[in-house]
Amino acid sequence: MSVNITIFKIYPIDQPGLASYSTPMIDKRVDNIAAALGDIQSGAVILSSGFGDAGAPVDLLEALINTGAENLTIVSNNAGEGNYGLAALIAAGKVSQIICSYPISAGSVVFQDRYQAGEVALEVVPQGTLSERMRAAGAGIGGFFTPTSAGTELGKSKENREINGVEHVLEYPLKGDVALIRATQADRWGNIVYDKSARNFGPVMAMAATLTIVQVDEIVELGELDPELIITPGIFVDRVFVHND
Amino acid sequence: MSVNITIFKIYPIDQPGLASYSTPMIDKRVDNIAAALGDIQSGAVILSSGFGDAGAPVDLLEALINTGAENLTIVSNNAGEGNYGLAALIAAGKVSQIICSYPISAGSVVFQDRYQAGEVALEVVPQGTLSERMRAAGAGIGGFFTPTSAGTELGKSKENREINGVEHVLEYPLKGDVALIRATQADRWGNIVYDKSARNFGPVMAMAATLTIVQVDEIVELGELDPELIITPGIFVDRVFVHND
Amino acid sequence: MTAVLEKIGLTRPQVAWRIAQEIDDGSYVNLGIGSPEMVANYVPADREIVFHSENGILGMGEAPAAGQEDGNLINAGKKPVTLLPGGSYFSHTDSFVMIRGGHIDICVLGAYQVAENGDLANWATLDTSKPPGVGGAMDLAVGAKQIFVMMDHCTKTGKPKLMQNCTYPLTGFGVVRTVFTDLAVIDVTEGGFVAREITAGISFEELQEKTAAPLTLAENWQTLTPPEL
Amino acid sequence: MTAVLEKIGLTRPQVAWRIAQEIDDGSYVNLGIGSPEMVANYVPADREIVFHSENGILGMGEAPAAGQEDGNLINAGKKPVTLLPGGSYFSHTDSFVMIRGGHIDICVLGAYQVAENGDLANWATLDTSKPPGVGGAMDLAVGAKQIFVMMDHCTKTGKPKLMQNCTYPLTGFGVVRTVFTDLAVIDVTEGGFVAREITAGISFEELQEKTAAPLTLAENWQTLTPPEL
Repeated sequence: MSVNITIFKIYPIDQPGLASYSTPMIDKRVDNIAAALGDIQSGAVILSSGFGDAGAPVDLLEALINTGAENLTIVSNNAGEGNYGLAALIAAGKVSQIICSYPISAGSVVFQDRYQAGEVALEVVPQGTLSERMRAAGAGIGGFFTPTSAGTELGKSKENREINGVEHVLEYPLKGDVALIRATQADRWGNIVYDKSARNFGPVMAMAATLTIVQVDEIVELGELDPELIITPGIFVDRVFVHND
Repeated sequence: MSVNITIFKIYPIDQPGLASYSTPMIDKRVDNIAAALGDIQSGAVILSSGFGDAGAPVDLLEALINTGAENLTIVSNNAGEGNYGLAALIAAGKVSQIICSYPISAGSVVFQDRYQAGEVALEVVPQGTLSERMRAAGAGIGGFFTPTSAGTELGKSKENREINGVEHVLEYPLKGDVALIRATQADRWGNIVYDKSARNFGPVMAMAATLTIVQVDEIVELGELDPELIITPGIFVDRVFVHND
Repeated sequence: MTAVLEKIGLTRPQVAWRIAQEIDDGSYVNLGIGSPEMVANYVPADREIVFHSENGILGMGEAPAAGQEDGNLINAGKKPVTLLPGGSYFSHTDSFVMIRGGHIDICVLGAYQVAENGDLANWATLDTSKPPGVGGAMDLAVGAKQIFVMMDHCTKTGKPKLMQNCTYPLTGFGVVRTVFTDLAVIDVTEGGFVAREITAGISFEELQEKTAAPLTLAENWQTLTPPEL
Repeated sequence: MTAVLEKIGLTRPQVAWRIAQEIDDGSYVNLGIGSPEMVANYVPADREIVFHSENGILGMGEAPAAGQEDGNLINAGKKPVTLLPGGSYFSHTDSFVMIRGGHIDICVLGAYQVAENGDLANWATLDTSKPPGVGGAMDLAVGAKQIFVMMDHCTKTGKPKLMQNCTYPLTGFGVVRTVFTDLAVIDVTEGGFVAREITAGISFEELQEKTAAPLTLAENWQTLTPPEL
């Protein structure tokens, strides 16, 4: 009976203890690459979109060179070509490990040199398993059984199980600290639209990373993107910015 | 040296032993519901799209009543409402089991009566697990671990495993013999476009069934559907037909 | 002395209002079927909250005007809704990727019972005469970053719903963060239930009597006094 | 007597032509990087074949005219392509749902070796000086309904590539259905390799000499005689 119950007042909605007002209305646009990449830490696992050059975040990868982040693990389908994008980041000595399906494209000379010099470690993952492991990370799946690689060199260190007479291996989620993605259009909510086969790894990497950063050609007004055609809803995206090549 | 190697001739491309010509050019259009449903067998597992009425293949389900197929297992989010669609199929005594997440919507009276009479068996599956199990069937995943239902009544008969300190259950694929889907547009290749939240279970059911049948409002010419907006590519679809309510 | 007054406690809209104040600007929020849907009506005008509907909508808006209903645009409760600019549609599977993958900031659910360790019971009673139905409750319970429960403090027959241990089948283990009832705002902490706000007209002792687990009163507790709704 | 003639055997385009004749109308087909890509050039005009590209295309068309290349529209070999009417784009993940989920009717792959039980070795040699790379080979090997192999009958140094057991690391077990070489069309059966067609100018015995596992000649075998290509 000693409890004071005489405080009668209408709460102002910004009273301490209620929701804070430090966050602005939803606006995921950032001005430039430096603002987009500024807080990426050394040792980060970075999911890098693209299949060959289509959808590859070339500018973002090159800008990473100057951020101070080192000892990076890159998850990507390929290991870079020529001396731009991922190859430039590797050449700058910022990459200590690559997780990919196919690092031996013609032109992946920078990676192959560093690999043979023992400077960059490599984990080769079957291409569908690479995608599916990232989806598992994004979808809250703790692990999944797939027949891909069962019984092969790539499956030999994995847990095996026969299901309906078929040998499977158990694969675990592959989560990123950061996803770097190249797309076509965005809005301030972070909704993303891709172009043709450049879509490839963008959607799955966006959902599999803690921090998702998307470079687009154009940012449009909220409501301009067709809601049926938004491939990556803004819930998976943290930062968008415009940078044309 | 005895082998006759003197037969020199150019193969006509329709020679026996080469590809047969019985199949027409790709044309998945069928004329009517009877042609679409004619070969569904008794005992079939039928994936039925829709969340509530949105996307529910009401006409297909009702047409099933007259096909002779009985003892059906229906996989659907709900168990039918009123006395139309799935409820009508249940009322006609064609359904022996329902696998769903939520059979107790207001209006699911037909199902509830048959359930309590012991005429229809019920497997309740958490909604996300329902979707994910069908995706596993469509994606060639042998099984997956999810924390959903771990430790609960619905998880108690399942294999358990702790992964990263979180209890998971092992879920297996849920494959359909047939998927019955309601959508908006199709073309002769079986490409499918949906409308708003009626998309729901259509895409996953299309990929998880051996035979996928889609009822649409309209069939358009090949090339008219925006290739960025085709949600279910024709590879997952066997038959399309137009039937407006 | 417990003077039982009429109309002590908040109306459902008032509880919904209170929950809405607790949701940060920019949050992705899933509202359970039924009373939690009311929360969307009370979002402060200067916040942008993105509502997720498990059937495949992000950026769900309010109910359409009469005559503007679209049967293909409904919420998880199967009621007609609208889509805000910036909203999007996706498959049911992708919708549950959002839920199960930890992308939803807050989920507001109803409950039969909540235990002092955060256990949630909201999918089945002990009545086996009706078929069970779980919907998305177990997915939301383990997947959403924060679970808010919106419920009456007691059952219609006056029995407590905040428990030491749930007696109904569980939906999730240790998942509830805060319970918003008609009488109080109660946080689930490592030390059990902590009353952070109590409605006018009821004492802490009276609140404890209606709660089947020990309650702690927060040091900086407040009286819960929403606008008339 | 083995009279070694010049130009015995098919050209690569001729092998591609032969494979194209084997693909039923309406099939969904994935073509491996390299020589298998040529198969698309020889589809008979009265068949509709839907080509799948693992990076996220269904209904892939031929190479664009010079100057019409689009860097966002490339095939798995990273070469510019076009999209046919009825074609569609999708994510890489969905593309591998098609592959791993058993939705691709035929996949045509190159190979280092094929064993008489259908084992496939096409992703790694025994040379460890270069990094390994698997791409989508293991997914295709287990996922496609039928695996066709397109390869030279022997290595450049004349060593057999059709084996009793593969000596190179395996991609998949018992998955190859038919091998199309410059010398023959050979089915993998429960009884081992069966030569169904043999190119002009080479005897069955000569073919057997170039094959490191027992060959059976099909009862209704034919001479493999493609058009000039």
